[in-house]
Amino acid sequence: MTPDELKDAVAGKLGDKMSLLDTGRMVPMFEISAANLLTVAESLRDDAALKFDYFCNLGAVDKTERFEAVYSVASIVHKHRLDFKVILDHDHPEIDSVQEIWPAANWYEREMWELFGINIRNHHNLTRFLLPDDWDQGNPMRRDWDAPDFEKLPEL
Amino acid sequence: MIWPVAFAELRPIFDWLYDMVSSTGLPEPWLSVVIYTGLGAMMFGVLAVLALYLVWWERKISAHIQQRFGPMRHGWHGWYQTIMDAIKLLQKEHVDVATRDKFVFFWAPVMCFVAAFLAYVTIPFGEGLIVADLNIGVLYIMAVTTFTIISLLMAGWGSNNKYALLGGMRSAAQVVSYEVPMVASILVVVVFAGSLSMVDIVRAQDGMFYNWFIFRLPFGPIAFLTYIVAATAEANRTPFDIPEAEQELVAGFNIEYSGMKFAMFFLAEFVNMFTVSAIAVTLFLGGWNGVFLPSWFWFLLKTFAVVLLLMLFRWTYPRLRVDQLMEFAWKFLVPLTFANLILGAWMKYAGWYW
Amino acid sequence: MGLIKKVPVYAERIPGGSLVLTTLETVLHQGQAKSLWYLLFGTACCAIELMCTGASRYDFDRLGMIFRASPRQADLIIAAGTITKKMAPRLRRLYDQMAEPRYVIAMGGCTIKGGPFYYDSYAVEKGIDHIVPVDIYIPGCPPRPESLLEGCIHLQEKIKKQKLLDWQEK
Amino acid sequence: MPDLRTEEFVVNMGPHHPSTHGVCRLILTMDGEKVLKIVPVVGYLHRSLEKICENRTYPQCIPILDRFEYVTAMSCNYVFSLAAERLAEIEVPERAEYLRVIMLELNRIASHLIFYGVTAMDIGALTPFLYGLREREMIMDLFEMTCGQRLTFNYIRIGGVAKDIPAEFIPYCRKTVSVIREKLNDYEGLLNENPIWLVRNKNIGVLPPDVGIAYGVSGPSLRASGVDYDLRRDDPYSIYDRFDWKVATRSNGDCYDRYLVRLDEIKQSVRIIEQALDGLPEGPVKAKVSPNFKPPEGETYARVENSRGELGVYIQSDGTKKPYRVKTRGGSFNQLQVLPVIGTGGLIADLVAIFASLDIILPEVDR
Repeated sequence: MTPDELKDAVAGKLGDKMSLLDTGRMVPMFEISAANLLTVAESLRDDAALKFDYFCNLGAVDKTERFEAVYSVASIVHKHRLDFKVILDHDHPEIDSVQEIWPAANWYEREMWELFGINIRNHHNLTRFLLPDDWDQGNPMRRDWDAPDFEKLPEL
Repeated sequence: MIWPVAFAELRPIFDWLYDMVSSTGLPEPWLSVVIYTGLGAMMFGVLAVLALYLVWWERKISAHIQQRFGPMRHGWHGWYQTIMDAIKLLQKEHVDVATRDKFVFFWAPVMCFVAAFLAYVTIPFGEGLIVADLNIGVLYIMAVTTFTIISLLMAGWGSNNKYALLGGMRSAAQVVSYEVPMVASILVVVVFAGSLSMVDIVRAQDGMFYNWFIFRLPFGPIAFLTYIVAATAEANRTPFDIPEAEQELVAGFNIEYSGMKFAMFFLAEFVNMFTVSAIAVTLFLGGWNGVFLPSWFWFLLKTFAVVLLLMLFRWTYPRLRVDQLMEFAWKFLVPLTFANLILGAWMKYAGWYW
Repeated sequence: MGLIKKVPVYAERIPGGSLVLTTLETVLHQGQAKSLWYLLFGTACCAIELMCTGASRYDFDRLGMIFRASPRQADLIIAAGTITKKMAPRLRRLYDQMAEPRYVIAMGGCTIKGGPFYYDSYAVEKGIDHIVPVDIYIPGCPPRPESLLEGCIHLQEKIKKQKLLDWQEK
Repeated sequence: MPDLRTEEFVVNMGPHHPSTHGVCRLILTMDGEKVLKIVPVVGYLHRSLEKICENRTYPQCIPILDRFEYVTAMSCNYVFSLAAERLAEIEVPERAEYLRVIMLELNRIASHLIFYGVTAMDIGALTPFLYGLREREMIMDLFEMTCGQRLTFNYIRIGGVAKDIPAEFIPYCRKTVSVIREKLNDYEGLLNENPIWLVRNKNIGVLPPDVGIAYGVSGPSLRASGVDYDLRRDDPYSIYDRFDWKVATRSNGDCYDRYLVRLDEIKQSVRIIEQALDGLPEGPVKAKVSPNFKPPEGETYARVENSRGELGVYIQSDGTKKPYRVKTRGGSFNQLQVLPVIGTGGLIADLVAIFASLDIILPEVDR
């Protein structure tokens, strides 16, 4: 499907739960509320016309007043791709785990949990991932994170 | 003094040694002790240097197979490279792991080293160049080379390391399995030669090359090949080097050994390789038999040819998995060698051979 | 540490011992220098260059250097690649597991001072010289195989100049 | 012996182990030789590339991302440039596109040659390692004469490539490609029909296509399972549609097929490079991009087909000269996730073979 067709198809099927952002892109980007994530993800994967069975990427962004979790999923059969983001509260970030739907998301979520401090509900294995076992300096990917031996590149 | 040793070509040297020692007026039993110690030391020296040069040779051969040069900087084509290795290993610290089994850990390399050298008592290096021509020579060799397994198992157990333990277990399983086809393929030769003595076996192959057992036995090439395969496994070399499989077990049974202890394992491996090649030459390739040149030269020439074959194996083949290794031994080699043995024995009985 | 520590103690006592010591010193250190077996230790990009140096065109074996997978049998760690804070204790442990005499080459910018990851990184150890004592530094990101070979030759020269008595102080 | 009481034991494979290709640590629960449970522990090479990129300008990010996947650093250069170009909508000159394709494919061959050597070494054959790296040196020569580096190139920049190729590049490149094509026969002769290689690789570590897709396995490892999915064709970027080549697939999904797919890919890459060399146009190699490159506000996820699968970069821009967020995604990240699924139940030697055949390198996992 071309991006425009895909936009229409997704909006037609899940228009009440997803809202389209940023129209000028090659790949459509939608926004989902955290409550709807699981149902939307399930229908994205299972719908025969969409069939987003392949999980590409999940990354969190710290926007200082909120968190964004950006998912990229693709379809092997239909060869199209879709991005969607979930907006999270900055004080108590919490999101559902999609690893039941896309097992590949497992480690991406662990990474998000560790580096951003976003709590993942119903995740099987939230343990230390990338950081040293005795790490006690918080979530380093947050924008306001700082540590004594952390040196920023001086501005030229 | 009675010489149970057949010296032909080295007789003058031993006579000179005997005269020198006896001129000190040493009483008889001590005289023998001194002489035999000297003999042993000589043997040991020759074999140690031989093993060092086999290491060097292997490094050069592997390098040339891989389009490199190998050791180049230390002497002509790095000829004293392995001697430098030996000097270095001699001065390395000996790390004693705190959790080791002290006795077993200490004695394993010693035992491995000694077992590797024991076999040389009955290997005929040339016409009359044999330390002791035992009438059960083949049996003796089979018996003492098996000591190596115990030492590897000891090393694996004593190190108290899981990789080492796995390596030791693997080597025990492997060597025990391959002992069977190895003996079965040797027995064909024994049946035809009618003797267990190494010298008698060589004598039975006197004359031109078509008298060698590899050509004279009804299924000589098969016996030879199965022996070589089993011998490669006995010497723990690729494709059967699973006890020290670098990519799986890091260094296998010798993972915790450093310095001279490691050097003992290392040298023993190469001495073992030379042993199995020497046995192959003695049993199948006519031993010292050859024309024009001295007998020891022929023996060494043939042995190095077999060693070269083993080295080529190592640098071309991947490694087998442990269960495939066992399957190969028990499901293929054992039936084959036993069929060969039975056929051979029957043919000998019926007289269908030349 | 076996032979190398005991020899000077006994040799100095006998008359003419220092003469013997000088000869021994030469022989022992030549042996060490000419057979540096390196530990197969690579973490990041430099490990690929380390592999290339071991391969046909550059050929570590010319210098008598072969790799050993077990730290007990190695003389030299070539710390090839970034050492992170999670990896640093492991590097120290490997160093402790090695038998003396042992040497360390810091290969590449990351092991010298953090390299491109010095600024803004929360996970990279800024230089390995406060984890293990380093003998030779080879700059570059990653260093070319030639410079690694050059570094190894320098290390050999350094080893040859050592004195046996130096070992006593350690 | 059913009533023989045995005990499981735990083996720590790594972080320093010859066959974990870097610093992966696998905690294995084993019953004798059999692997009952695999728990990968990663992060020993976590260098916080993403954090560093947040404090660099766009052109400064490229050398940092070189270190993200150093075996095919060209792809890393390329995917970041691609994302930035999509954000700022920059047209890349024709000659630059051709040069990019040549470099990407050369780097793919170099990476697969490393795979060939390292896999063979993990199975126990030491010689193919040297053969693979020997031909790779020729590719390294080519890279050296274009950008002066052997491993971390910083060659593909936003808007084109850093500079034009020297005059001797094209003849040497043609020679390299023909040598590789010729030597591939040697490689195949050495291993493809080798009985030990076959028993060690055939039907080992079978990855069913649905499991592969579910775990996000991509690239040659997925194509070996029969999934015909190649981003060069299916999520088109650059000018791959102008060349005559086909996607290499196999059907069994075992270690042997993963090995064969990569050898096939080398052949396809050789074809692409030859066609690109023939069609190389004249002209500028870089679009006008200011050193203070500032893309408009927005975000994009770009992905390319790397030698290890999907290599992706997500950039969020806030309109300044520094990216607000860079998230990288490497193929090995997912392939290491699937290792416990397909590696459990085999022997430890199989695990080594599977690990090697998935072609995992750790910087992609840890970043």
